[in-house]
Amino acid sequence: MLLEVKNLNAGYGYLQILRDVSLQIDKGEYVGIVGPNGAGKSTTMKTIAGLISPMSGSVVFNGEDITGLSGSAVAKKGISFVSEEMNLFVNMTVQENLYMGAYTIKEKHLKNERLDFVFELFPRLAERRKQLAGTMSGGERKMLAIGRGMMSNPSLMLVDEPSFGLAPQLTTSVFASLDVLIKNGVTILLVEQNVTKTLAVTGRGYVLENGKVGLEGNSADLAENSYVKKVFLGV
Amino acid sequence: MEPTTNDLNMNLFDRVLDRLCLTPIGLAGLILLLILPFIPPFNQEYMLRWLIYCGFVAAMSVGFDLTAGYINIVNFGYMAVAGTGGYTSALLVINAGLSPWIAMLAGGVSSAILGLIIGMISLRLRGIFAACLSWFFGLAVMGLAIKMVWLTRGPLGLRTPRLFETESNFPFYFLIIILVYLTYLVCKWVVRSKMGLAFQAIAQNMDAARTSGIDPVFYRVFNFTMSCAIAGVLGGFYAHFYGILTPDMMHTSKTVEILAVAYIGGRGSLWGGAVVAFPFIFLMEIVRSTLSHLPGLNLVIYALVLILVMIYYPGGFSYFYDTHIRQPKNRALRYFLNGREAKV
Amino acid sequence: MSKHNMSDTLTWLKSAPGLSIVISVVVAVAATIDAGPYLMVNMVVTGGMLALVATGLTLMLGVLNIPMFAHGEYFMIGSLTAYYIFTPISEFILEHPDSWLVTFGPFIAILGALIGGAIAGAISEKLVFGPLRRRSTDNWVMNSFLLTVGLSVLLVNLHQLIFGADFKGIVGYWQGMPISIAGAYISLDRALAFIISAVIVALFYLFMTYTRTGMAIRAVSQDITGAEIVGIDIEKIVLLTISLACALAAVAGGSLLFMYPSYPTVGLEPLYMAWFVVILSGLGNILGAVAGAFMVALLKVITMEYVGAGWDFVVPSALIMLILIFKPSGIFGSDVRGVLDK
Amino acid sequence: MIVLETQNLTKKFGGLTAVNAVSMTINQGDIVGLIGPNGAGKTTFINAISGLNPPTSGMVKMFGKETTGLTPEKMCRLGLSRTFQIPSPFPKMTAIESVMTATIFGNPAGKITDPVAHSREMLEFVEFPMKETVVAEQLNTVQLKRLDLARALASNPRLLFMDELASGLSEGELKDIMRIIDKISKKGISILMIEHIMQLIMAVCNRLLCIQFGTKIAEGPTQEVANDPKVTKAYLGE
Amino acid sequence: ADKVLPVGVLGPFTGPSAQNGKEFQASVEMAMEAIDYTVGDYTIEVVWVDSQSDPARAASAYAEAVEGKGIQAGVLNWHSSVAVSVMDVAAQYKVPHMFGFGASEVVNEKWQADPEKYSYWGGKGWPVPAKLEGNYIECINEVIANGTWTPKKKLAAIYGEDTDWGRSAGGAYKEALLASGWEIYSEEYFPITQTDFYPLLSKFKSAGVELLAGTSTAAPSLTAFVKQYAEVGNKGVLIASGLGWIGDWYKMTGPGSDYVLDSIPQLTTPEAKQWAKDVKAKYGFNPSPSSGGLSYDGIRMFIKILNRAYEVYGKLDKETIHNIMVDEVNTGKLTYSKADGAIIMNEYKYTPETMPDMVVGPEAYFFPILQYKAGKGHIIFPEDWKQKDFEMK
Ligand SMILES: Nc1ncnc2c1ncn2[C@@H]1O[C@H](COP(=O)(O)OP(=O)(O)OP(=O)(O)O)[C@@H](O)[C@H]1O
Ligand SMILES: Nc1ncnc2c1ncn2[C@@H]1O[C@H](COP(=O)(O)OP(=O)(O)OP(=O)(O)O)[C@@H](O)[C@H]1O
Ligand SMILES: CC(C)C[C@H](N)C(=O)O
Ligand SMILES: [Mg+2]
Ligand SMILES: [Mg+2]
Repeated sequence: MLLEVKNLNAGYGYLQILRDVSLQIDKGEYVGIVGPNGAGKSTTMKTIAGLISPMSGSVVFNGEDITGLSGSAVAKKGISFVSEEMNLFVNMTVQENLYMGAYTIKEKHLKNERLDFVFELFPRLAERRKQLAGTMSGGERKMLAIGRGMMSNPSLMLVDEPSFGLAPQLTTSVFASLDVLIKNGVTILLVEQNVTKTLAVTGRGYVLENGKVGLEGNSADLAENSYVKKVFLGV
Repeated sequence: MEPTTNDLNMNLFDRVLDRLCLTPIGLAGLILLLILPFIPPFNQEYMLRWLIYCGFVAAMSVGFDLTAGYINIVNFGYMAVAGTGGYTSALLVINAGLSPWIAMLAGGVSSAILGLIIGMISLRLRGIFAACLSWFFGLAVMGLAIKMVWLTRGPLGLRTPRLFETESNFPFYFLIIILVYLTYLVCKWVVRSKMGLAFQAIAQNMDAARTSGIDPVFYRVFNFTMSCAIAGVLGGFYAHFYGILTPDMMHTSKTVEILAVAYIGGRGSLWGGAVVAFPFIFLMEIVRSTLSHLPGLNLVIYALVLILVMIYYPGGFSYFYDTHIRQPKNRALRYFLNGREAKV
Repeated sequence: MSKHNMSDTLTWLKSAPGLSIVISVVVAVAATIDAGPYLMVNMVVTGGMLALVATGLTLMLGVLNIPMFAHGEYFMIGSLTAYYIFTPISEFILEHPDSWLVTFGPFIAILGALIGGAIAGAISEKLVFGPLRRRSTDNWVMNSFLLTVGLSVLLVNLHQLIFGADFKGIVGYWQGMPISIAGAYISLDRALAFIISAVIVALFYLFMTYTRTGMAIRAVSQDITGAEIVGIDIEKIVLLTISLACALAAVAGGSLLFMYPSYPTVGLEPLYMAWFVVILSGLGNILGAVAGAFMVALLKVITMEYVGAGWDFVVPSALIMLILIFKPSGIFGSDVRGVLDK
Repeated sequence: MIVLETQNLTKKFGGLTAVNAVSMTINQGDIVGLIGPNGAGKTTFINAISGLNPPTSGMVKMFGKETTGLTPEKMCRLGLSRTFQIPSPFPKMTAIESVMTATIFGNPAGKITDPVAHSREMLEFVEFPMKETVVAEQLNTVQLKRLDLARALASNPRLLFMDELASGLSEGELKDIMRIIDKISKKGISILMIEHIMQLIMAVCNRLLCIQFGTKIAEGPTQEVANDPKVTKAYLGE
Repeated sequence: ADKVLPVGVLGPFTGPSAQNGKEFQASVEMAMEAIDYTVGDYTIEVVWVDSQSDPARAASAYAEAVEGKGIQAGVLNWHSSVAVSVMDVAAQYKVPHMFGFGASEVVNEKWQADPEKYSYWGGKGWPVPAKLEGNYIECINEVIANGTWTPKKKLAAIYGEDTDWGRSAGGAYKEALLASGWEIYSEEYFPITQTDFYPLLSKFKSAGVELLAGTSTAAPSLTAFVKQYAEVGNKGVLIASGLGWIGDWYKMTGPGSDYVLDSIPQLTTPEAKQWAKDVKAKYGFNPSPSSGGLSYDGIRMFIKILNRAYEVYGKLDKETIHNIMVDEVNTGKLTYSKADGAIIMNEYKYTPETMPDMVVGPEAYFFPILQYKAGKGHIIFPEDWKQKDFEMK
């Protein structure tokens, strides 16, 4: 098992959001989390990524307990997080942002390899490599954030709402690039509002509601689940 | 914007208090301040002198908070602005024979003009940039006061006639207490009105404020002008109380003193700084005067308090009061602390 | 190709940085011709020193969003350290005029100032900034600003309490005849102070631009969460940054001890000047800060020459305000809105 | 009646032409969808009209009057409101206070007698899911967008710009937003909306404007534009 | 002795002139220890009033000392600007104050405008600059006349701290210079804390200024000025009035002070030399005759006044002390001289004609002109006291 989250409780200050959330992800899996707004999907990801320290529970990655480690320590273990807010370095160029994504990689040539890989995935970024990230459009930034997340050659990628604000064409290409990553052996945990889409691309899924895991199972099964259909698809 | 209480079933006392922006405890505090100079040991002249300085800082911190707490710009040249008011007032009395009372108001006008200018030129600047601009402005004004020796006598010091022809500090004390309260009242009225809402809106999000129809130019400039006018009048008081002005009064370190009190008192409350100034500055004066062989010790303590407050309680005293003291169970006590509460 | 370059140069010339640099150079040259080469020398030397203090300030402001009001106090710490290191050295030199310390003693003192500043910075981070950062949720810029105000008052008065209020100065670092450049005399102390500052600023620039750690510092300055996500150890970078910034100020204080004796408020003037520079040149740009430092130095020198002694606050600050009205983000400031806008 | 008209509106950032000579019109009652790839210049286009980032050249005419380069606050009082792509709240204000700013300052003086009631009405109108006393900084993105919308409506606009209001909504929530847009339109407010969710666009817009690299590539009735091969190629993908 | 007499000692204990404050403090402590802090059956309580070199702060601190500590009399003071403001406070509270060093005309004019009111501001410890500062120019003129120095052109400049003292001394130089045919290039007054003079000095140099005359009471400022004067390669004559006002100036100027002119009284008597040794032993610095020395004489003269008041009235308070000041000191009846143990001047004596100044002259109160070399001063003027001839660089 690559990632095992057990009975995670977390929140902001005194405000508890997650209640006993447990997840398991195997190596190479493509797992999705769906749920209504405010369910705690992003909070789950932030906790795994070490940006929030949990109140209780544990996160085990590659057999190693990483509960409560700082964000940078988690990143060094090989987890990369593409946040909803993107958190780009606005006064650095596209290329510098990408290089920073490979901060944990020390060898120059490996960095450049990753850079080429990302530029191949997102030619738009290659075109704009000298532009400051802060002057890019919302969608361009999203691409950059994903690209930066790929730079460290992570074994697990946490991707929060990649299609948020993306044009349909780009949405398609972002999902396609995630597919490429899966094929390259990367494990992905995906959070996405678009339930149909998520359940269509992922292999397994969790439904999160009010900070609790409601349902879990094969994505295909979930898509057929009447509760899911009723609540999320409005059918 | 605070809900204005037009509650008709309030009794007359509560209504008057509400108009005067006071709570029963506030009124009690004000009365305490007014009888303080008759209670030993505070009836001694030198203690009164300290208390007057406390009052000056209190009033200044209220005016300062109008800008810092409401439009989120630290006017780092605030004492320079006050100094301009003081010099204007002093020079008018000395050279034009004006009565100090009228001159004080003229000082307010001159500072208001300065505020207008600072407000205008800092318009496009935000946050720390605007603070720096007002700071540089203050430095420049101080520099002028230093160099225009023919007018201000520069560092040589300008003697100014005192407001009351007496050695006693009593009348000055009552005057400054009145000024503290008036400053508070006027500022409170303004922030209670719809202007207060506009101030907060432009402070928190300029773009959203503008697209909601708020003209930032007007409100920012108005705020600056008003807060500076207050400083000007108070500067006049300063000049005609101490009887001497040097550009040193305009120094940044003096602004720092005001700013520290305003922040320890609690930003955006108006009353916090005024309340904190009295005990705090007073204690500092005691330390300074009793431990005079350790010059600077009072400032060390002062700085430590500021640092600790900023780290552990950045909301300052007013935040502490609002969260921990304001809402006791006992109803009488609650009334005492809050006055008649508006039904929301 | 060359035509392209031409038009690029033209746009640059018309931009704020181009315009102000060109004007500054022209003014400097004209004034030098008018008054004499000493004016240029004074400008260059003052500018070099200012650059040192100002880059430290930009670093604090740009990376950590701390509008450092206590920066002058690290200058003071530097000069104090240098004073206490150099005084015994100079006494030793008096007795042993042939010792190697004659040449290297001053460097030891200045190095001591650098280390002293770095340590003081690290201590401040551990005792003051760190706790604030861990507790503060919002309003960081203003709160940290006030914190540094408190820190400044604290350090000034601690100096006064512990070391007294008198001026602790030295005769000079290096003995020997002043160097003459085109009839303008410049003492060894001043020349070396300039060289030291130039070398340090250059090293610092290279560090920030090309090293991994330097890049990490810049990344932290722009998005802390983002930096954490990519694996940068924030605590380490912050500690490093504060130490660096303070060390820069302190080394300036140390190398200028011959001119600014150490006393409690010696840091005020460098602080003002450094803020002039930072605001004038805009944030987060080391080269900009360096250029700005020379501009402010020019303003100061010109004021002294043509207006008179004691005006060197009024005229430069008035001019800087004027420039700010037209270019609110500073001459070299980037148009991207940073955290400071909030 | 023509509510808004732009002629050759252009906005440059240094060397980059983000909006290139776009001319378009919005008629009374229209719900116009503004679509285009990421970075096409959509946000820049509405910023240029609403005054946040004045245009480099070209002309804007609103309700028959030329309004090129007017400040956002003037535009607001003339009847133009907008929401932001990246939610832009007053972080320390409560929901009701945020809406009251626009109620009080966005309307020509004296029109609204009871600002509190009006603001409350606006929050209800957009089906704001939280208590009115919640402080804005505690809201999530989607809730903030609702609040933003309530604020935009509070100044009683005649024309409303919405920048990616529906991003991040689940299919179920899209239904709510469609209903709200419908209600807005029924109030007689003309709408220009930037959106990437085609499902929504197709359902509510009667006209579409598509731009790419800052240049208009299509304008017209929804179906027509959506089927335009240029648009398909540039935006929708196969 | 159970009666207590609080006495205020006004001085710049912190701020740019803190070194002088230190010297004051040492003098007062030594003089007081010598009498065991007693006069008659009174214990003297010393109240330090810190002027911080700022008139406004000084006035405030003084008023507070009167109101809070109840000081009955005050003594000493360093700056003219401070004197101008504290005079009013003393008059307001009717507290007699003696021996302030605030020297300039502004003080005298103010005093003379209302001698009644300002009778509380007793005899000054330093005469107006015109009475002594003119000596420099007289000395220079002699030097030029006898051919030791031939300036290329008679171009002079004046500098000084921006205080009443600096300006008033500047005025004295100007008058004397113009009177002897010099042309004045410019007058520059700078803040008391300034220590960077390179631009200013370079400007003087390039203008070809031959004689630079000025003063500052702040040691850091003046020592920096002197040092930098040499560094930028000025070749003319520098008058740095006040360089020697702290004993340890050479530690801060080094050889830069060679050939500089200053006017400082000398420690000639054995008592004086002993005193200097004692200070060094006890406080660790070399006192300056003009600062520590004069203040030592000042406080001792003040003690003499207290004793006299006690003798006459049997009681010490502000009135009795004031009475003695007016009746005996200001009239020249009570003086303080070498016979009483004065270490610096021959005699401190006030007369109604000279008030608030003392009698000035070689037999009473006088400063010779010195030229420094290698950290030592040698009297070059007046003729009778001369130790060495003026030397050109
Ligand atoms: N910094 C914060 N402080 C306090 N509460 C927060 C904070 N961030 C989020 N919340 C609250 O936590 C809850 C869960 O938020 P979270 O962002 O995890 O939801 P989500 O499932 O990702 O929703 P969305 O689909 O809107 O992204 C929400 O109610 C939100 O209001
Ligand atoms: N201030 C600026 N400086 C420089 N370039 C800018 C600036 N603002 C926007 N741009 C550029 O202008 C182009 C248009 O940006 P805009 O934000 O209008 O795109 P958009 O159509 O709204 O895209 P999205 O759908 O991704 O939000 C982009 O390439 C962007 O990088
Ligand atoms: C030489 C001095 C002690 C004179 C005194 N400082 C003054 O201001 O007048
Ligand atoms: Mg989320
Ligand atoms: Mg956009």
